[in-house]
Amino acid sequence: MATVELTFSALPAHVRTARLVATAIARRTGVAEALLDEVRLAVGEACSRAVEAHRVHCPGEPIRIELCDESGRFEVTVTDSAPSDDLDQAYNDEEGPPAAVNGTALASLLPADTLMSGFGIAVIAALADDVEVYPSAKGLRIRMSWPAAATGFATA
Amino acid sequence: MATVELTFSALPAHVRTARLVATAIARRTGVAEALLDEVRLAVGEACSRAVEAHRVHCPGEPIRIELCDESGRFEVTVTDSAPSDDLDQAYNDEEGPPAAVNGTALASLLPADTLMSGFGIAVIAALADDVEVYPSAKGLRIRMSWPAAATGFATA
Amino acid sequence: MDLKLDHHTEDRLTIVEVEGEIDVYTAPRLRELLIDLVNKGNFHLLVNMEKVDFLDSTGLGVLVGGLKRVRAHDGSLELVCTQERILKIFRITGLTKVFGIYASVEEAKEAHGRDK
Amino acid sequence: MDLKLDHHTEDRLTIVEVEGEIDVYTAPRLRELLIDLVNKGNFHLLVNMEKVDFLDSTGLGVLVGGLKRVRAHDGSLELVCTQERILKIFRITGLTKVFGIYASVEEAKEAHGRDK
Ligand SMILES: Nc1ncnc2c1ncn2[C@@H]1O[C@H](COP(=O)(O)OP(=O)(O)O)[C@@H](O)[C@H]1O
Ligand SMILES: Nc1ncnc2c1ncn2[C@@H]1O[C@H](COP(=O)(O)OP(=O)(O)O)[C@@H](O)[C@H]1O
Repeated sequence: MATVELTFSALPAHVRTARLVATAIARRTGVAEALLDEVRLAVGEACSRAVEAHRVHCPGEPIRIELCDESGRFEVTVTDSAPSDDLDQAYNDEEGPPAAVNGTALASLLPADTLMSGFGIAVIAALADDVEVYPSAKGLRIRMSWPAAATGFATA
Repeated sequence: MATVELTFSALPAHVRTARLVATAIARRTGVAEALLDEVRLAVGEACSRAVEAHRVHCPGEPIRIELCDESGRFEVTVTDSAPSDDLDQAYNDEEGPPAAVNGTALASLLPADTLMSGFGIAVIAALADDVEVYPSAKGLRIRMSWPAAATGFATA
Repeated sequence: MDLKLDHHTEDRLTIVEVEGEIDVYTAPRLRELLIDLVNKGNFHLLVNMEKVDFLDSTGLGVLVGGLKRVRAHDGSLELVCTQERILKIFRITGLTKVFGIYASVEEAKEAHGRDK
Repeated sequence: MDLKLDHHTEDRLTIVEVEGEIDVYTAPRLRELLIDLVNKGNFHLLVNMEKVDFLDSTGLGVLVGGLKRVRAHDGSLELVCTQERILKIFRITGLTKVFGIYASVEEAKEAHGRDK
Protein backbone atom coordinates (compact mmCIF):
# COMPACT_ATOMS: atom_id res chain seq x y z
CA MET A 1 0.00 0.00 0.00
CA ALA A 2 1.94 2.99 -1.31
CA THR A 3 0.54 6.05 0.43
CA VAL A 4 2.45 8.54 -1.71
CA GLU A 5 3.56 8.00 -5.26
CA LEU A 6 5.60 10.43 -7.34
CA THR A 7 6.00 10.10 -11.08
CA PHE A 8 8.46 12.32 -12.93
CA SER A 9 10.02 12.71 -16.32
CA ALA A 10 13.71 11.88 -16.66
CA LEU A 11 15.20 15.27 -15.76
CA PRO A 12 17.98 15.79 -13.18
CA ALA A 13 15.99 18.58 -11.51
CA HIS A 14 13.28 16.13 -10.53
CA VAL A 15 15.76 14.02 -8.58
CA ARG A 16 15.83 16.96 -6.17
CA THR A 17 12.08 16.89 -5.88
CA ALA A 18 12.24 13.18 -5.13
CA ARG A 19 14.88 13.75 -2.43
CA LEU A 20 12.82 16.53 -0.91
CA VAL A 21 9.67 14.42 -0.78
CA ALA A 22 11.42 11.34 0.56
CA THR A 23 13.15 13.29 3.32
CA ALA A 24 9.98 15.13 4.32
CA ILE A 25 7.90 11.98 4.46
CA ALA A 26 10.62 10.02 6.25
CA ARG A 27 10.68 12.73 8.91
CA ARG A 28 6.94 12.72 9.26
CA THR A 29 6.86 8.91 9.37
CA GLY A 30 9.17 9.00 12.36
CA VAL A 31 12.48 7.93 10.81
CA ALA A 32 15.23 8.99 13.25
CA GLU A 33 16.82 12.39 12.49
CA ALA A 34 20.23 10.71 12.25
CA LEU A 35 19.00 8.52 9.39
CA LEU A 36 17.42 11.29 7.31
CA ASP A 37 20.72 12.10 5.57
CA GLU A 38 20.98 8.47 4.55
CA VAL A 39 17.42 8.42 3.23
CA ARG A 40 18.08 11.61 1.22
CA LEU A 41 21.29 10.22 -0.28
CA ALA A 42 20.05 6.69 -1.00
CA VAL A 43 16.82 7.89 -2.61
CA GLY A 44 18.79 10.47 -4.61
CA GLU A 45 21.16 7.77 -5.85
CA ALA A 46 18.35 5.47 -6.90
CA CYS A 47 16.58 8.28 -8.75
CA SER A 48 19.77 9.64 -10.37
CA ARG A 49 20.54 6.17 -11.63
CA ALA A 50 17.04 5.87 -13.07
CA VAL A 51 17.22 9.31 -14.70
CA GLU A 52 20.58 8.55 -16.32
CA ALA A 53 19.32 5.19 -17.59
CA HIS A 54 16.15 6.75 -19.01
CA ARG A 55 18.07 9.54 -20.69
CA VAL A 56 20.11 6.92 -22.55
CA HIS A 57 17.31 4.49 -23.34
CA CYS A 58 13.85 6.01 -23.00
CA PRO A 59 13.88 9.77 -22.28
CA GLY A 60 10.12 10.02 -22.80
CA GLU A 61 9.18 7.49 -20.12
CA PRO A 62 8.46 8.59 -16.56
CA ILE A 63 10.19 7.25 -13.44
CA ARG A 64 8.12 6.18 -10.45
CA ILE A 65 8.86 6.41 -6.75
CA GLU A 66 6.53 4.99 -4.13
CA LEU A 67 6.79 5.85 -0.46
CA CYS A 68 4.93 4.04 2.25
CA ASP A 69 4.97 3.18 5.90
CA GLU A 70 4.11 -0.36 6.69
CA SER A 71 4.34 -2.00 10.09
CA GLY A 72 6.90 0.38 11.49
CA ARG A 73 9.10 0.72 8.42
CA PHE A 74 9.50 3.54 5.91
CA GLU A 75 9.79 1.94 2.50
CA VAL A 76 10.80 3.55 -0.79
CA THR A 77 10.59 1.85 -4.18
CA VAL A 78 12.11 3.42 -7.29
CA THR A 79 11.08 1.87 -10.59
CA ASP A 80 12.59 2.69 -13.96
CA SER A 81 11.71 1.48 -17.44
CA ALA A 82 15.20 1.17 -18.92
CA PRO A 83 15.89 -2.43 -19.97
CA SER A 84 18.59 -3.95 -17.76
CA ASP A 85 20.37 -5.65 -20.67
CA ASP A 86 20.96 -2.32 -22.35
CA LEU A 87 22.33 -1.01 -19.10
CA ASP A 88 25.03 -3.71 -19.08
CA GLN A 89 25.61 -2.77 -22.68
CA ALA A 90 26.14 0.84 -21.68
CA TYR A 91 28.81 -0.28 -19.23
CA ASN A 92 30.60 -2.22 -21.92
CA ASP A 93 30.66 0.88 -24.08
CA GLU A 94 32.60 2.60 -21.32
CA GLU A 95 35.33 0.95 -19.33
CA GLY A 96 33.42 -1.82 -17.58
CA PRO A 97 31.45 -1.64 -14.35
CA PRO A 98 33.32 -0.13 -11.40
CA ALA A 99 32.57 -3.19 -9.30
CA ALA A 100 35.88 -3.99 -7.62
CA VAL A 101 36.99 -1.15 -5.40
CA ASN A 102 40.65 -1.61 -4.59
CA GLY A 103 42.64 1.43 -3.67
CA THR A 104 44.51 3.61 -6.09
CA ALA A 105 43.97 1.29 -9.05
CA LEU A 106 40.33 2.32 -8.89
CA ALA A 107 40.50 5.60 -10.74
CA SER A 108 41.53 3.96 -14.00
CA LEU A 109 38.72 1.43 -13.71
CA LEU A 110 36.03 4.06 -13.45
CA PRO A 111 33.75 5.03 -16.29
CA ALA A 112 34.72 8.41 -17.63
CA ASP A 113 32.61 10.90 -15.66
CA THR A 114 29.01 9.89 -15.88
CA LEU A 115 27.15 6.67 -15.28
CA MET A 116 28.47 6.04 -11.81
CA SER A 117 25.61 3.59 -11.47
CA GLY A 118 27.80 0.93 -9.89
CA PHE A 119 28.78 3.45 -7.24
CA GLY A 120 25.19 4.50 -6.85
CA ILE A 121 24.13 0.96 -5.98
CA ALA A 122 27.10 0.62 -3.62
CA VAL A 123 26.05 3.82 -1.86
CA ILE A 124 22.45 2.66 -1.58
CA ALA A 125 23.51 -0.73 -0.25
CA ALA A 126 25.66 0.94 2.39
CA LEU A 127 23.02 3.45 3.44
CA ALA A 128 19.66 1.75 3.36
CA ASP A 129 18.79 -0.40 6.30
CA ASP A 130 17.47 -3.01 3.89
CA VAL A 131 17.73 -3.07 0.08
CA GLU A 132 16.39 -5.31 -2.63
CA VAL A 133 17.12 -4.87 -6.32
CA TYR A 134 14.81 -6.49 -8.86
CA PRO A 135 16.19 -6.36 -12.39
CA SER A 136 13.79 -7.25 -15.18
CA ALA A 137 13.56 -6.95 -18.93
CA LYS A 138 11.26 -3.98 -18.43
CA GLY A 139 13.46 -2.05 -16.02
CA LEU A 140 15.01 -2.02 -12.59
CA ARG A 141 13.17 -1.76 -9.31
CA ILE A 142 15.04 -0.78 -6.14
CA ARG A 143 13.28 -1.21 -2.84
CA MET A 144 14.87 0.30 0.27
CA SER A 145 13.61 0.65 3.79
CA TRP A 146 14.44 2.13 7.15
CA PRO A 147 12.97 1.74 10.63
CA ALA A 148 10.23 4.27 11.42
CA ALA A 149 7.84 5.01 14.22
CA ALA A 150 5.25 2.26 14.56
CA THR A 151 2.33 4.67 14.20
CA GLY A 152 3.50 6.31 10.97
CA PHE A 153 1.39 8.55 8.76
CA ALA A 154 -1.88 8.05 10.54
CA THR A 155 -0.81 10.08 13.59
CA ALA A 156 -2.39 13.50 13.56
CA MET B 1 2.44 17.01 -20.41
CA ALA B 2 2.66 16.69 -16.64
CA THR B 3 6.31 16.44 -15.73
CA VAL B 4 5.72 15.58 -12.09
CA GLU B 5 2.72 13.76 -10.73
CA LEU B 6 2.03 13.04 -7.07
CA THR B 7 -0.60 10.57 -5.93
CA PHE B 8 -1.49 10.31 -2.26
CA SER B 9 -4.04 8.70 0.01
CA ALA B 10 -6.57 10.98 1.68
CA LEU B 11 -4.62 11.91 4.81
CA PRO B 12 -4.13 15.49 6.04
CA ALA B 13 -0.38 14.91 6.44
CA HIS B 14 -0.01 14.40 2.70
CA VAL B 15 -1.42 17.85 2.00
CA ARG B 16 1.83 19.12 3.51
CA THR B 17 3.82 16.95 1.14
CA ALA B 18 1.83 18.36 -1.77
CA ARG B 19 2.49 21.94 -0.60
CA LEU B 20 6.17 21.20 -0.21
CA VAL B 21 6.45 19.70 -3.69
CA ALA B 22 4.43 22.43 -5.36
CA THR B 23 6.47 25.20 -3.74
CA ALA B 24 9.79 23.54 -4.55
CA ILE B 25 8.90 22.96 -8.18
CA ALA B 26 7.36 26.42 -8.57
CA ARG B 27 10.64 27.91 -7.32
CA ARG B 28 12.68 25.77 -9.66
CA THR B 29 10.37 26.58 -12.57
CA GLY B 30 11.06 30.24 -12.07
CA VAL B 31 7.83 31.43 -10.42
CA ALA B 32 8.60 34.78 -8.75
CA GLU B 33 9.52 34.55 -5.04
CA ALA B 34 6.64 36.88 -4.20
CA LEU B 35 4.16 34.41 -5.69
CA LEU B 36 5.45 31.29 -3.92
CA ASP B 37 3.31 31.94 -0.82
CA GLU B 38 0.27 32.08 -3.05
CA VAL B 39 1.21 28.84 -4.79
CA ARG B 40 1.71 27.12 -1.43
CA LEU B 41 -1.62 28.32 -0.09
CA ALA B 42 -3.71 27.72 -3.23
CA VAL B 43 -2.30 24.22 -3.76
CA GLY B 44 -2.82 23.47 -0.06
CA GLU B 45 -6.43 24.60 -0.28
CA ALA B 46 -7.14 22.48 -3.34
CA CYS B 47 -5.58 19.41 -1.72
CA SER B 48 -7.25 19.97 1.67
CA ARG B 49 -10.58 20.23 -0.07
CA ALA B 50 -9.90 16.97 -1.93
CA VAL B 51 -8.77 15.18 1.24
CA GLU B 52 -11.87 16.27 3.17
CA ALA B 53 -14.13 15.21 0.30
CA HIS B 54 -12.43 11.82 0.03
CA ARG B 55 -12.61 11.21 3.76
CA VAL B 56 -16.37 11.69 3.59
CA HIS B 57 -17.01 9.79 0.37
CA CYS B 58 -14.14 7.52 -0.66
CA PRO B 59 -11.34 7.33 1.93
CA GLY B 60 -9.63 4.48 0.05
CA GLU B 61 -9.19 6.40 -3.23
CA PRO B 62 -6.02 8.38 -3.92
CA ILE B 63 -5.87 12.07 -4.85
CA ARG B 64 -3.75 13.17 -7.79
CA ILE B 65 -1.79 16.36 -8.31
CA GLU B 66 0.02 17.10 -11.55
CA LEU B 67 2.61 19.83 -11.89
CA CYS B 68 3.98 21.02 -15.16
CA ASP B 69 5.58 23.92 -16.89
CA GLU B 70 4.23 24.69 -20.28
CA SER B 71 5.11 27.69 -22.41
CA GLY B 72 6.18 29.90 -19.54
CA ARG B 73 3.50 28.95 -17.04
CA PHE B 74 3.59 26.77 -13.94
CA GLU B 75 0.41 24.74 -13.92
CA VAL B 76 -1.02 22.61 -11.13
CA THR B 77 -4.01 20.28 -11.48
CA VAL B 78 -5.61 18.63 -8.45
CA THR B 79 -8.05 15.82 -9.19
CA ASP B 80 -10.26 14.12 -6.66
CA SER B 81 -12.69 11.21 -7.00
CA ALA B 82 -15.48 12.41 -4.73
CA PRO B 83 -18.74 12.81 -6.65
CA SER B 84 -19.71 16.49 -6.87
CA ASP B 85 -23.39 15.83 -6.16
CA ASP B 86 -22.57 14.34 -2.80
CA LEU B 87 -20.48 17.37 -2.04
CA ASP B 88 -23.49 19.65 -2.47
CA GLN B 89 -25.34 17.18 -0.29
CA ALA B 90 -22.71 17.57 2.41
CA TYR B 91 -23.27 21.31 2.37
CA ASN B 92 -26.98 20.89 2.81
CA ASP B 93 -26.39 18.70 5.83
CA GLU B 94 -24.57 21.60 7.41
CA GLU B 95 -25.78 25.16 7.21
CA GLY B 96 -25.58 25.82 3.48
CA PRO B 97 -22.61 26.91 1.42
CA PRO B 98 -20.76 29.96 2.73
CA ALA B 99 -21.12 31.70 -0.61
CA ALA B 100 -22.23 35.21 0.27
CA VAL B 101 -19.66 36.98 2.38
CA ASN B 102 -21.29 39.97 4.00
CA GLY B 103 -19.84 41.28 7.20
CA THR B 104 -20.78 40.18 10.67
CA ALA B 105 -23.73 38.12 9.51
CA LEU B 106 -21.20 35.72 8.04
CA ALA B 107 -20.32 33.76 11.13
CA SER B 108 -23.80 32.36 11.49
CA LEU B 109 -23.86 31.33 7.85
CA LEU B 110 -20.71 29.26 8.09
CA PRO B 111 -20.66 25.50 8.32
CA ALA B 112 -19.75 24.42 11.81
CA ASP B 113 -15.97 24.03 11.82
CA THR B 114 -14.95 21.77 9.04
CA LEU B 115 -15.71 21.68 5.34
CA MET B 116 -14.66 25.23 4.59
CA SER B 117 -14.63 24.12 0.96
CA GLY B 118 -16.46 27.21 -0.19
CA PHE B 119 -13.75 29.29 1.45
CA GLY B 120 -11.10 27.08 -0.02
CA ILE B 121 -12.30 27.76 -3.54
CA ALA B 122 -12.57 31.48 -2.76
CA VAL B 123 -8.99 31.48 -1.55
CA ILE B 124 -7.80 29.62 -4.62
CA ALA B 125 -9.68 31.95 -6.92
CA ALA B 126 -8.09 34.95 -5.22
CA LEU B 127 -4.58 33.55 -5.25
CA ALA B 128 -4.05 31.69 -8.48
CA ASP B 129 -3.27 33.77 -11.50
CA ASP B 130 -5.69 31.66 -13.48
CA VAL B 131 -8.12 29.00 -12.21
CA GLU B 132 -10.49 26.58 -13.84
CA VAL B 133 -12.78 24.23 -11.95
CA TYR B 134 -14.17 21.17 -13.73
CA PRO B 135 -16.87 19.43 -11.73
CA SER B 136 -17.92 15.99 -12.96
CA ALA B 137 -19.84 13.01 -11.70
CA LYS B 138 -16.52 11.30 -11.02
CA GLY B 139 -14.95 14.11 -9.03
CA LEU B 140 -13.65 17.64 -9.14
CA ARG B 141 -10.63 18.86 -11.03
CA ILE B 142 -9.04 22.20 -10.17
CA ARG B 143 -6.49 23.62 -12.54
CA MET B 144 -4.46 26.65 -11.44
CA SER B 145 -1.52 28.38 -13.00
CA TRP B 146 1.02 31.13 -12.46
CA PRO B 147 3.54 32.85 -14.69
CA ALA B 148 6.96 31.18 -14.66
CA ALA B 149 10.30 31.60 -16.38
CA ALA B 150 10.04 30.77 -20.06
CA THR B 151 12.77 28.15 -19.89
CA GLY B 152 11.33 26.16 -16.98
CA PHE B 153 12.47 22.69 -15.91
CA ALA B 154 14.79 22.07 -18.78
CA THR B 155 17.39 24.57 -17.55
CA ALA B 156 20.30 22.79 -15.93
CA MET C 1 6.61 23.71 11.24
CA ASP C 2 4.35 21.75 13.52
CA LEU C 3 1.81 23.51 15.69
CA LYS C 4 2.68 24.66 19.19
CA LEU C 5 -0.15 25.80 21.45
CA ASP C 6 -0.01 27.57 24.77
CA HIS C 7 -2.46 29.63 26.80
CA HIS C 8 -2.87 31.59 29.99
CA THR C 9 -5.57 33.76 31.48
CA GLU C 10 -5.04 37.38 32.56
CA ASP C 11 -7.94 39.21 34.14
CA ARG C 12 -10.83 37.33 32.43
CA LEU C 13 -9.02 37.36 29.02
CA THR C 14 -7.53 34.02 27.87
CA ILE C 15 -4.56 34.50 25.60
CA VAL C 16 -3.89 31.61 23.22
CA GLU C 17 -0.38 31.57 21.77
CA VAL C 18 -0.15 29.75 18.44
CA GLU C 19 3.13 28.93 16.74
CA GLY C 20 3.69 27.10 13.45
CA GLU C 21 1.30 26.01 10.73
CA ILE C 22 -2.47 25.89 11.12
CA ASP C 23 -3.65 23.65 8.33
CA VAL C 24 -5.80 20.60 7.66
CA TYR C 25 -3.24 18.52 9.55
CA THR C 26 -2.91 20.55 12.75
CA ALA C 27 -6.20 22.47 12.89
CA PRO C 28 -7.98 19.68 14.83
CA ARG C 29 -5.65 20.33 17.78
CA LEU C 30 -6.47 24.04 17.81
CA ARG C 31 -10.17 23.22 17.57
CA GLU C 32 -9.91 20.89 20.57
CA LEU C 33 -8.16 23.55 22.61
CA LEU C 34 -10.76 26.23 21.81
CA ILE C 35 -13.63 23.86 22.63
CA ASP C 36 -11.93 22.86 25.85
CA LEU C 37 -11.39 26.48 26.91
CA VAL C 38 -15.02 27.36 26.25
CA ASN C 39 -16.23 24.26 28.08
CA LYS C 40 -14.19 25.36 31.06
CA GLY C 41 -15.88 28.76 31.06
CA ASN C 42 -13.32 30.91 29.24
CA PHE C 43 -15.49 33.05 26.98
CA HIS C 44 -13.07 35.86 26.16
CA LEU C 45 -10.31 34.54 23.92
CA LEU C 46 -7.44 36.37 22.27
CA VAL C 47 -5.53 34.29 19.73
CA ASN C 48 -2.01 35.52 19.10
CA MET C 49 -1.14 34.71 15.47
CA GLU C 50 2.23 36.47 15.37
CA LYS C 51 4.17 33.22 15.24
CA VAL C 52 1.90 31.51 12.73
CA ASP C 53 3.80 30.67 9.53
CA PHE C 54 0.92 29.30 7.56
CA LEU C 55 -2.85 29.46 7.78
CA ASP C 56 -5.32 27.87 5.41
CA SER C 57 -9.11 27.78 5.23
CA THR C 58 -9.27 24.81 7.60
CA GLY C 59 -7.58 27.05 10.17
CA LEU C 60 -10.02 29.85 9.38
CA GLY C 61 -12.83 27.36 9.91
CA VAL C 62 -11.57 26.54 13.38
CA LEU C 63 -11.32 30.23 14.30
CA VAL C 64 -14.83 30.89 13.01
CA GLY C 65 -16.07 27.83 14.90
CA GLY C 66 -14.48 29.20 18.07
CA LEU C 67 -16.07 32.59 17.49
CA LYS C 68 -19.50 31.02 17.19
CA ARG C 69 -18.99 29.10 20.42
CA VAL C 70 -17.91 32.09 22.53
CA ARG C 71 -20.68 34.28 21.06
CA ALA C 72 -23.20 31.73 22.30
CA HIS C 73 -21.96 32.78 25.77
CA ASP C 74 -21.79 36.50 24.98
CA GLY C 75 -18.05 36.13 24.76
CA SER C 76 -15.44 37.26 22.24
CA LEU C 77 -12.68 35.77 20.09
CA GLU C 78 -10.18 38.30 18.80
CA LEU C 79 -6.85 38.04 17.05
CA VAL C 80 -3.40 39.56 17.18
CA CYS C 81 -1.86 39.62 13.72
CA THR C 82 0.40 41.99 11.81
CA GLN C 83 1.83 39.55 9.27
CA GLU C 84 0.74 40.58 5.81
CA ARG C 85 0.70 37.02 4.42
CA ILE C 86 -1.71 35.92 7.15
CA LEU C 87 -3.85 39.09 7.10
CA LYS C 88 -4.26 38.60 3.37
CA ILE C 89 -6.14 35.34 3.95
CA PHE C 90 -8.60 37.04 6.30
CA ARG C 91 -9.04 39.81 3.75
CA ILE C 92 -9.62 37.47 0.79
CA THR C 93 -12.35 35.65 2.68
CA GLY C 94 -13.99 38.75 4.10
CA LEU C 95 -13.18 37.67 7.66
CA THR C 96 -11.46 40.93 8.57
CA LYS C 97 -15.02 42.14 9.13
CA VAL C 98 -15.81 39.24 11.43
CA PHE C 99 -12.81 39.26 13.75
CA GLY C 100 -11.36 42.05 15.81
CA ILE C 101 -7.72 42.09 14.69
CA TYR C 102 -5.09 43.91 16.78
CA ALA C 103 -1.46 44.78 16.22
CA SER C 104 -0.29 43.50 19.61
CA VAL C 105 -1.47 41.68 22.71
CA GLU C 106 -1.20 44.98 24.63
CA GLU C 107 -3.40 46.82 22.17
CA ALA C 108 -5.98 44.02 22.33
CA LYS C 109 -5.92 44.00 26.13
CA GLU C 110 -6.49 47.75 26.26
CA ALA C 111 -9.42 47.55 23.85
CA HIS C 112 -10.80 44.66 25.85
CA GLY C 113 -10.45 46.62 29.10
CA ARG C 114 -12.42 49.53 27.63
CA ASP C 115 -15.23 47.20 26.49
CA LYS C 116 -15.81 45.87 29.98
CA MET D 1 21.03 24.80 -2.26
CA ASP D 2 22.23 25.49 -5.75
CA LEU D 3 25.88 25.15 -6.64
CA LYS D 4 28.27 28.08 -6.34
CA LEU D 5 31.72 27.74 -7.88
CA ASP D 6 34.75 29.94 -7.48
CA HIS D 7 38.48 29.47 -8.03
CA HIS D 8 41.81 31.21 -7.78
CA THR D 9 45.42 30.16 -8.24
CA GLU D 10 48.12 30.57 -5.57
CA ASP D 11 51.62 29.52 -6.43
CA ARG D 12 50.81 26.77 -8.99
CA LEU D 13 47.93 25.38 -6.87
CA THR D 14 44.41 26.16 -8.10
CA ILE D 15 41.90 26.26 -5.29
CA VAL D 16 38.31 25.50 -6.32
CA GLU D 17 35.70 26.67 -3.82
CA VAL D 18 32.46 24.70 -4.02
CA GLU D 19 29.32 25.68 -2.15
CA GLY D 20 25.92 23.96 -2.16
CA GLU D 21 24.78 20.64 -3.55
CA ILE D 22 26.79 18.55 -6.01
CA ASP D 23 24.31 16.16 -7.52
CA VAL D 24 23.01 14.90 -10.85
CA TYR D 25 21.55 18.37 -11.46
CA THR D 26 24.58 20.56 -10.74
CA ALA D 27 27.52 18.17 -11.32
CA PRO D 28 27.76 19.07 -15.03
CA ARG D 29 28.78 22.61 -14.06
CA LEU D 30 31.56 21.37 -11.81
CA ARG D 31 32.72 19.00 -14.55
CA GLU D 32 32.89 21.86 -17.04
CA LEU D 33 34.92 23.97 -14.66
CA LEU D 34 37.43 21.18 -13.97
CA ILE D 35 37.82 20.44 -17.68
CA ASP D 36 38.25 24.13 -18.39
CA LEU D 37 40.92 24.53 -15.70
CA VAL D 38 42.89 21.55 -17.01
CA ASN D 39 42.58 22.77 -20.60
CA LYS D 40 44.06 26.08 -19.48
CA GLY D 41 47.04 24.31 -17.94
CA ASN D 42 46.07 24.14 -14.26
CA PHE D 43 47.16 20.63 -13.29
CA HIS D 44 47.27 20.97 -9.51
CA LEU D 45 43.77 21.34 -8.17
CA LEU D 46 42.53 21.57 -4.60
CA VAL D 47 38.76 21.31 -4.23
CA ASN D 48 37.44 22.85 -1.03
CA MET D 49 34.35 20.87 -0.01
CA GLU D 50 33.77 22.56 3.34
CA LYS D 51 30.65 24.36 2.11
CA VAL D 52 29.18 21.39 0.26
CA ASP D 53 25.81 20.40 1.75
CA PHE D 54 25.19 17.36 -0.36
CA LEU D 55 27.28 15.09 -2.56
CA ASP D 56 26.10 12.06 -4.48
CA SER D 57 27.78 9.55 -6.76
CA THR D 58 27.38 11.82 -9.77
CA GLY D 59 29.49 14.36 -7.91
CA LEU D 60 32.01 11.64 -7.03
CA GLY D 61 32.13 10.76 -10.72
CA VAL D 62 33.04 14.31 -11.63
CA LEU D 63 35.82 14.43 -9.03
CA VAL D 64 37.20 11.09 -10.23
CA GLY D 65 36.98 12.33 -13.82
CA GLY D 66 38.93 15.43 -12.83
CA LEU D 67 41.53 13.31 -11.08
CA LYS D 68 42.05 11.19 -14.19
CA ARG D 69 42.48 14.33 -16.29
CA VAL D 70 45.10 15.98 -14.08
CA ARG D 71 46.98 12.67 -13.66
CA ALA D 72 47.34 12.51 -17.44
CA HIS D 73 49.46 15.68 -16.97
CA ASP D 74 51.27 14.43 -13.86
CA GLY D 75 49.04 16.73 -11.84
CA SER D 76 47.01 16.28 -8.68
CA LEU D 77 43.44 16.74 -7.49
CA GLU D 78 43.06 16.85 -3.74
CA LEU D 79 40.23 17.72 -1.41
CA VAL D 80 39.57 19.71 1.73
CA CYS D 81 36.81 18.10 3.75
CA THR D 82 36.07 17.63 7.44
CA GLN D 83 32.31 17.13 7.27
CA GLU D 84 31.47 13.65 8.43
CA ARG D 85 28.38 13.32 6.20
CA ILE D 86 30.49 14.05 3.10
CA LEU D 87 33.52 12.00 4.19
CA LYS D 88 31.21 9.06 4.72
CA ILE D 89 30.39 8.95 1.01
CA PHE D 90 34.08 8.79 0.10
CA ARG D 91 34.54 6.04 2.66
CA ILE D 92 31.59 3.95 1.48
CA THR D 93 32.89 3.99 -2.07
CA GLY D 94 36.52 3.38 -1.18
CA LEU D 95 37.53 6.77 -2.59
CA THR D 96 39.30 7.89 0.60
CA LYS D 97 42.17 5.78 -0.79
CA VAL D 98 42.07 7.59 -4.13
CA PHE D 99 41.97 11.22 -3.03
CA GLY D 100 44.27 13.11 -0.74
CA ILE D 101 41.84 14.60 1.81
CA TYR D 102 42.92 17.46 4.07
CA ALA D 103 41.37 19.17 7.06
CA SER D 104 41.99 22.71 5.77
CA VAL D 105 43.26 24.63 2.78
CA GLU D 106 46.37 25.56 4.79
CA GLU D 107 47.17 21.94 5.60
CA ALA D 108 46.74 21.00 1.95
CA LYS D 109 48.95 23.89 0.79
CA GLU D 110 51.71 22.86 3.19
CA ALA D 111 51.57 19.24 2.04
CA HIS D 112 51.61 20.43 -1.54
CA GLY D 113 54.61 22.70 -0.87
CA ARG D 114 56.56 19.75 0.57
CA ASP D 115 55.80 17.60 -2.49
CA LYS D 116 57.32 20.07 -4.90
N1 LIG E 1 7.71 15.98 7.17
C1 LIG E 1 7.00 16.69 6.32
N2 LIG E 1 6.15 16.06 5.51
C2 LIG E 1 5.45 16.73 4.65
N3 LIG E 1 5.50 18.06 4.52
C3 LIG E 1 6.31 18.73 5.31
C4 LIG E 1 7.10 18.09 6.24
N4 LIG E 1 7.84 19.01 6.87
C5 LIG E 1 7.49 20.18 6.35
N5 LIG E 1 6.56 20.02 5.43
C6 LIG E 1 5.88 21.06 4.69
O1 LIG E 1 6.79 21.70 3.85
C7 LIG E 1 6.60 23.10 3.87
C8 LIG E 1 7.88 23.76 4.24
O2 LIG E 1 8.12 23.47 5.58
P1 LIG E 1 9.43 23.88 6.32
O3 LIG E 1 9.09 24.15 7.73
O4 LIG E 1 10.11 24.92 5.51
O5 LIG E 1 10.22 22.49 6.23
P2 LIG E 1 11.69 22.23 6.75
O6 LIG E 1 11.53 21.61 8.09
O7 LIG E 1 12.26 21.26 5.73
O8 LIG E 1 12.38 23.56 6.76
C9 LIG E 1 5.50 23.38 4.84
O9 LIG E 1 4.32 23.71 4.18
C10 LIG E 1 5.37 22.11 5.65
O10 LIG E 1 4.04 21.84 5.99
N1 LIG F 1 13.17 24.07 -6.09
C1 LIG F 1 13.46 22.83 -5.74
N2 LIG F 1 12.99 21.83 -6.47
C2 LIG F 1 13.26 20.58 -6.13
N3 LIG F 1 14.00 20.24 -5.09
C3 LIG F 1 14.50 21.21 -4.34
C4 LIG F 1 14.25 22.54 -4.61
N4 LIG F 1 14.84 23.30 -3.68
C5 LIG F 1 15.45 22.46 -2.86
N5 LIG F 1 15.27 21.20 -3.26
C6 LIG F 1 15.83 19.99 -2.65
O1 LIG F 1 15.29 19.81 -1.40
C7 LIG F 1 16.28 19.42 -0.48
C8 LIG F 1 16.30 20.38 0.66
O2 LIG F 1 16.80 21.60 0.18
P1 LIG F 1 16.85 22.88 1.06
O3 LIG F 1 18.04 23.66 0.65
O4 LIG F 1 16.70 22.49 2.48
O5 LIG F 1 15.53 23.61 0.52
P2 LIG F 1 14.95 24.98 1.05
O6 LIG F 1 15.45 26.01 0.10
O7 LIG F 1 13.44 24.78 0.96
O8 LIG F 1 15.43 25.14 2.45
C9 LIG F 1 17.59 19.40 -1.22
O9 LIG F 1 17.98 18.08 -1.50
C10 LIG F 1 17.30 20.16 -2.48
O10 LIG F 1 17.99 19.64 -3.58
